[in-house]
Amino acid sequence: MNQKKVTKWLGLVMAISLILTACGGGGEQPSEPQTTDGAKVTSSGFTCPEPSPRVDVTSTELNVFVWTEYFPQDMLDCFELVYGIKLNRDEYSSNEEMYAKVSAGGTAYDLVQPTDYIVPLMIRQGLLQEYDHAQLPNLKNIDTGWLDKSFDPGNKYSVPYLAGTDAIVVNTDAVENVPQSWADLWKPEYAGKMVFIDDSRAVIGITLLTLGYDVNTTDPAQLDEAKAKLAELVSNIKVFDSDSPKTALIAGDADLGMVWTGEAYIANQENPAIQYIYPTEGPILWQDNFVMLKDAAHADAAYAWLNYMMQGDVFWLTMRDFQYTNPNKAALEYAKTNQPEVYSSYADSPITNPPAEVIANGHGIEDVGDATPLYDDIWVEVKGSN
Amino acid sequence: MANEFAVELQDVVKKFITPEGNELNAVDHVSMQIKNGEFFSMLGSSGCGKTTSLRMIAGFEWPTEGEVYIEGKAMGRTPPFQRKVNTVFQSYALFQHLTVFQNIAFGLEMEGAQKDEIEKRVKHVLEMVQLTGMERRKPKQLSGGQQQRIAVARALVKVPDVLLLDEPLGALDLKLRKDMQLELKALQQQLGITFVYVTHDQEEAMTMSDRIAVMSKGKVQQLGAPVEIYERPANKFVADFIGDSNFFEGRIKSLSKEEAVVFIPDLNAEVTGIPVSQGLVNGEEITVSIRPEKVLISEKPMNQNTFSGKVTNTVYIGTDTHVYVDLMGKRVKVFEQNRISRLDPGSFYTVGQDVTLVMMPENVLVLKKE
Amino acid sequence: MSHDPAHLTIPWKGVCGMNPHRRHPFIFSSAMLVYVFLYAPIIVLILFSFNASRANVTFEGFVPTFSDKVVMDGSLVKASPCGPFHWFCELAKDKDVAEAAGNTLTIAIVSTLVSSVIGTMAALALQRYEFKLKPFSQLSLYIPIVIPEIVMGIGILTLFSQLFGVINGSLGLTGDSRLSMGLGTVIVSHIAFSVPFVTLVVQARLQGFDKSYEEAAMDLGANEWTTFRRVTLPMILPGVLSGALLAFTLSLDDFVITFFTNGPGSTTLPIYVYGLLRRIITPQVNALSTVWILTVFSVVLILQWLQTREAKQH
Amino acid sequence: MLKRLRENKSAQGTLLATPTMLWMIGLLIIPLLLTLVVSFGQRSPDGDVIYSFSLDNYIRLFGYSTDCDNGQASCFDPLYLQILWRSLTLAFNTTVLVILLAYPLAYFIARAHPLRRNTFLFMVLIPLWTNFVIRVYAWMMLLRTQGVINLGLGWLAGLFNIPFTPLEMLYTPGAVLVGMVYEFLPFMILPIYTSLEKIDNSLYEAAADLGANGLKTFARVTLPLSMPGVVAGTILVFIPVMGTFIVSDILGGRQVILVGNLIQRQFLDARDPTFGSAASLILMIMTLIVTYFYTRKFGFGEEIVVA
Repeated sequence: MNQKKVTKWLGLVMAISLILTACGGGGEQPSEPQTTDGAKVTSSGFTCPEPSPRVDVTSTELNVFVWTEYFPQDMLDCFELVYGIKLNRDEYSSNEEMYAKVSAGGTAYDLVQPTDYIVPLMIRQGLLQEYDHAQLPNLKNIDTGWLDKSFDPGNKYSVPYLAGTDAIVVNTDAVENVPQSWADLWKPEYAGKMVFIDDSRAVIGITLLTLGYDVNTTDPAQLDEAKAKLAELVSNIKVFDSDSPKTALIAGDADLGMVWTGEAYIANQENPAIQYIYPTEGPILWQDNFVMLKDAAHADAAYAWLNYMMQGDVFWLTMRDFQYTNPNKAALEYAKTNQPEVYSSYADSPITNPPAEVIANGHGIEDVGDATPLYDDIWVEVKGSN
Repeated sequence: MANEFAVELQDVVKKFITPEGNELNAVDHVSMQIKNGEFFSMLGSSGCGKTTSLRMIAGFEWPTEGEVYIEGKAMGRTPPFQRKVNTVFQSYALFQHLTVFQNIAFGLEMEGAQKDEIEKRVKHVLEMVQLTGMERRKPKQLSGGQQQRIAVARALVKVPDVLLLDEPLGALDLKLRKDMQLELKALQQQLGITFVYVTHDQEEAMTMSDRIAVMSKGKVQQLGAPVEIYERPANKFVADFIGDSNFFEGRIKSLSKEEAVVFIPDLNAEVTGIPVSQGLVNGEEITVSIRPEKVLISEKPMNQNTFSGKVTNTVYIGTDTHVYVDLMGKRVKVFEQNRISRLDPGSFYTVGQDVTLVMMPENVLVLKKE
Repeated sequence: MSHDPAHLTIPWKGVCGMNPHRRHPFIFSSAMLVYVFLYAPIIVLILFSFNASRANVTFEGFVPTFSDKVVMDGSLVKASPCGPFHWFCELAKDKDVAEAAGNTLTIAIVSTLVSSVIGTMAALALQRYEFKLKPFSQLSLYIPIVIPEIVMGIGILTLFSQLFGVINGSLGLTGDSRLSMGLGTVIVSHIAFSVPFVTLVVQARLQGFDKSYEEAAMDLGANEWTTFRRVTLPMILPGVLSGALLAFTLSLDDFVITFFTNGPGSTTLPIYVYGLLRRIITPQVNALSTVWILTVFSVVLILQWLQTREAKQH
Repeated sequence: MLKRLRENKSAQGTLLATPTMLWMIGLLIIPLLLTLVVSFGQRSPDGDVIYSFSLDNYIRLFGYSTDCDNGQASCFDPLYLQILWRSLTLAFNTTVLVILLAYPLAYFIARAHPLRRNTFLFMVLIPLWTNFVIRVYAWMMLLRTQGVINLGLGWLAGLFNIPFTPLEMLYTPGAVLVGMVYEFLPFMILPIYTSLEKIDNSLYEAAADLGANGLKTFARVTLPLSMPGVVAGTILVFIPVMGTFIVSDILGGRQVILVGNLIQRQFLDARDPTFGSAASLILMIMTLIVTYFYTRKFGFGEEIVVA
C-alpha cells in the first residue's frame, strides 16, 4: 500500500462524504513493475517460464475472483514477475456467493471462475464479454474434449480451467459397509457421520438421481419429491462444508460423505483409508472456467494471464499443487517428460484421472433457467428446517 | 480614565427558556452604573439574576434587550475574548492539565506577550497573591485557598479594567473566607481596579463593598452603600434579606411633614414619631419593620412606643443573646449584646418573665406593601 | 473504558471488614475459572502454531530444527531450517499476509482518525448546542448499536452497488476510473459503525465537563478555536482517546461489514484468516494468530506502561 | 460571516453535527430504506430484483406457504418462524450464560485493589483484541472429536481406567452456544464492571451498618445498582448474537441455521435479495422490540458506551 494510494482513497472518502456523488478517481495506482535481472524465481524457489507468446500489456493490475485453494501460488507469483503486473486475488467458496457479489455490481474484477452451469446465467445477465480468440493463441493447448460444451458453444465467453467430479468419500477404517451408490447414503447407519459439500445443485442433483430423475429436471412434481427425500438425508448429515470438507474427514469429525476431486485426493494422501468411490448412479461432473466480466478494466492483462496460464510449462503447476482433472494437454505432455512424478501421481490416480466409463456415466449440472428458484427454495427450506 | 462608569447596564433583560418550555426573565429590566475603582457587589439568593448579570458583563451571555456598556462602549455581542474584563469563577475553572504558571500565563500568551514579559508578570502577580514558588504545581495539588488565589492571579495578570468575581469564596471554610475577604478588599484598594462581586452572603458583601445591588427575581431591589441598605432598606424584601427584622402589618393613621403615626392592629397599638419616607398616603396599608438589635428591653414601662410581653425563649450565641418575646400573640426577636458576662444565671431573662419592649421611633421603618 | 489516572494516585480506602464480598472464595474461584475460559482457546491456539503436523488436528510435537530445507513426511514436517518456528517462516514468506496486514492497519487508522474527528464534533454539538435536528441526530447514533451488523452490511452493499451503478452510468466512467468496491468503501463503512461509539463515549465525557473552563479561556482572551485547542481538547482527550481506541478495536476486528463491502486489493486480516480457514487449515493460521495476539499484547503493555509512567509523573 | 456564525448557536451545532449526520444518513438510513424497498420487491428467476409492492416475502416469513404436501393451495409452514424462534432462544440462552459468567468476574475486578484493577481489566480485553474469526477457529481446535478437550478427557479417563469414547461436540448446537458465549463475554464484563466500580464503598458500609449480611447486601444494594451495566451488556450481547452467522457457520457445520445465516444465504446462496431484505428487516424489528421493552423496564444504561 503506497502513500499515494492512501491519499487518493482519502480524497475519495472526503468527496463521498461531502457530496455523495463523487466523480472520478476510483482506480488503482500502478505498483512498480518488479524488474529482476536474469531468471525470475518465486519466493518458493520456482523458476518462472518465460511467456510465450508475450502479450503487450499496458495495465499494471489484474483483479481476479477465484475459488478458494484452487490457484498455485507459484503461477500467480510468476505472472507478476514476468509481466510486472499486480494480481489481486479474492476468493469465494460457492458459485452462488460469487454470482451474488458480481451481479450486485460495484466490484472491479476482471476475471472470475464460474462452474459450467453458472456460465449461461452470467451470459444471460449480460455480465460477460466475448473473448477475442485472436488474442488467445494458447487456447490450442486445451484438449478439444473440454471445449465447445453446451453451456458455452464455441467458447465465446469461457476458457476451461480445471474439472472434476463430486462423488462419495469414505473412511474405510471407520465405516464397515462401504457405500457404493448415492442411495446408500440414506442408510441410517451413516446418520451423524457425514460431511457434504454445501452445494445446492449437486446435493439436490444426487437426490434426483436416486429417485431416477434427471439432475437438471424442471418438473415441480419431481422436485417436490426430491425435497422430501432430501430432508431425510440432511437430517443425517453432520456438517456442510464447501471450503475444506477434507478437514472434517482427516480430523475424524466425519467418516464419509460427498466431496469433490481435490478434497478427496488430499484426504486420501493424509489417510489412505479415506477412499473415493464413484457411485453406481454416476458422479456429478463439473468444469470450472475463466470468464471475463463485461466491464473488465484490464482486458489486456487478462489475456496475458490466460495465455500465460495455459502454457504447458505453467499449467502443470495445478497438477503439482491441486489434484483435479486437467484439460490442458500441453501441460500433461510437459509433466510427462519434465515432471514424471507429478505426472504419474496424476495419471495413475482414479481420483484425478477417472476412467472413461465413469465420465460416461457422469451427470453434468446445467442451467435450469426459470426453475432456479425452485432449487434455491428447496435448499434453504430443507436446511433451515433441520 | 475617560469614563466615569466602568460598567453600565441599561435596561437589560435576559430571557431564558426553561426546560418546561416557559419563558423566564432571569434579568428583568436591570439598570445599574458601576463607578471606576469601585468595589461593587451584587447580592441576592440563587436565581435572583446576579450571576446572569455578571455573565452579561463578561460576555458569556448576551442581553435579550438593553445594552451593556464597558468604559462607555456599547458591548453588543462582543465575545468575551474581546472585552477588557476578566472573571474569577466560582469553581475557579483552573485548567487541570496546565501548571500554575501555565494557567496564569495563558491570558498573556493570548495577548501575544513576549516570553520574558510573561515570566516577569506571572512572577509579579504570584508575589501579589503570596504564592511565589508554586509555578510548577498542578492546580489539583493546591489547597482550596491557594487555588482561589491562583484564579484571582490569573485574572489580574491581564490588568483588566474590571474584575468580575462570581462567588469566589463560596468553596472556602468560614475562617479562610473571612481572611480572603479582607485580602481581596486590600488588593482592590491597592490596584484601584473596579471589582464587580457576586455573592449570596450579605455579610461578605457588607464587609467588602463600596456599594451593593440587592437583587431578587431578576430585578434590582435596592442599590446603595452598605449602611444605606441596612439602615434604610427600600422594601420589605431588602429589610428581610439583609440582617434580621421584625415585621408588623400596619396602617398610617396620620401623616405630617416630618413624622407619621402608624397603627398596628396586631399589637393594638400606635407607633408615633416615625420618620417619613416618600410617597406614603394617609390611611395606606404598610409594613412596619424594626431590627431586633434596635428593640430595647426595659424593666419598667415608658410612656411612648412601649409594649408589654412575655419572654418565650432565650438563645445564647456568644456575642449576643437572642430573646424571643411574645407580644399579644406576635413573636418579636430582640438581640441583646452581651456586654457583661452572662455566667451569672441571674443576668438572663427567664422564660415567662414579663418584660417591656421599647421601639424608638427613629428605629422604626415604614415600608410600602409589596 | 475510562482509565482515569486518578485511580492510580488515590490510595485504596477500602475497609476490608466492612465489605462482606471482598475476597469471598466463591467470587475469587469463579473469576479465575472465567479467566481460564477466556484464555484456554488462546493458549491452545499459540501452542499449536509450533505443531509439526500440517493437518493440525492433534499436536504431533514441535518441528525439529537444523536442515537447510523443509522435509515433509506425509503431513508431518520432519525438519525445517526455522525449527519450531517453521510456520512463522512460512507466514513470513506469504506476501498476502503482509498486504492484508497493511490493508487492515490502513483501514483501521484512517477510519479511526476520521471517526474520532467527526465523532468528537458531533458529541460537542449534541452536548453543547440546541439545534433542530438534535433529537433525530441523537437517535440515529443508536442505530448501529441496536441493529445487527449483517443488516447494516447488506444495506451498505446494496447502497454502494446501486450508487456506483448510477454514478458510473451517468458519468460514463469506465475501466479504472469507475467507482468500485475496495479500500475506500471499506473505510467509509468502518467510519459509519465507529462514529456512534466515538460520539457516545465523548458525550459521556462531556457530561461531566464544567463549561466554565471554556468560559475562563475565552475570558482570558482565547477565541473559540484557541479555546478548543488549548482547553477543551486537552480536557476531553482521555474520552476522545478511549473512543478512538474503541473505534480502532472495532475496525480491526470487523468481519461482517468488511465481508460485504470489500473488493479487489482490500482484503483485511479477518477476511484473510477466514480465507485460510476455508483452505487447508495448517498451523500457519495459528502462527498468524500468535503473531497477532503478541503484537496486540505488546502494544497494550507499552500503552499501559506509558500511562502508568504519566500517572506517576503527576 | 464568522460573526454571524458566532452569534448563531443553533447553526454552530448543526455544522458540528453535519459530517456525522451525513454518515449516519448516507450509510445507515438510506441503506435501511433501500433494504425496505427491496423487501417489497420480487425476485426474477435469475435472482434480479423486480421492484414492486408485494408483501409476499413477509407473508412467506410468517408461515404462508404455497408448497403443501396434501395438494392444498396454501398452508401454514412454520419453517421461518422456527428459525426466528431458534435465534431468539439462542440469543436468550447466550445472554443468560454470559451474565452468569461475567458478573463474578466483573465483581472481582471492581473490588480488587485499584492498582491491579487495570491489569485485570486488560486481561479481559486482550482476547477481544484477537480476531473474531481466530477465536471461533480456536474453539474448533478445542471441540473437535480429536480435539484438545477430548484428548484431555481421554487422558483423565485413562488414569482411572474408565472406557472413553470421544464426545461429539463440534458441529452441534452446543458448540454454537459455547462459541457465542465466548465471543461476547467481554462485552458483558466491561459494562457490569463500570457500573460496579461506580458504587461507593460507603454504600456497602451503610448496608453492613444497617444489619444486612453479605447476601442481603448483594441482593438489595449491589445488584440493583449494577443493573445499568447488566442492561447495557445485554444489549451489546443479545443483538449481535441474533445477527451473527460466522459462529453458527463454523462451529455448527452450517447445520444450525439462525436468522443471520438465513439472511446471508438469501443473498449469497439462494439469490433472493428480496426475501433476504425482508428477513433483515424482521430481524431488525425483532431486536428493536426486545431492546425497547427491555430498556423501558430497566433504562438504557450509559455503560453501553463506557465499555
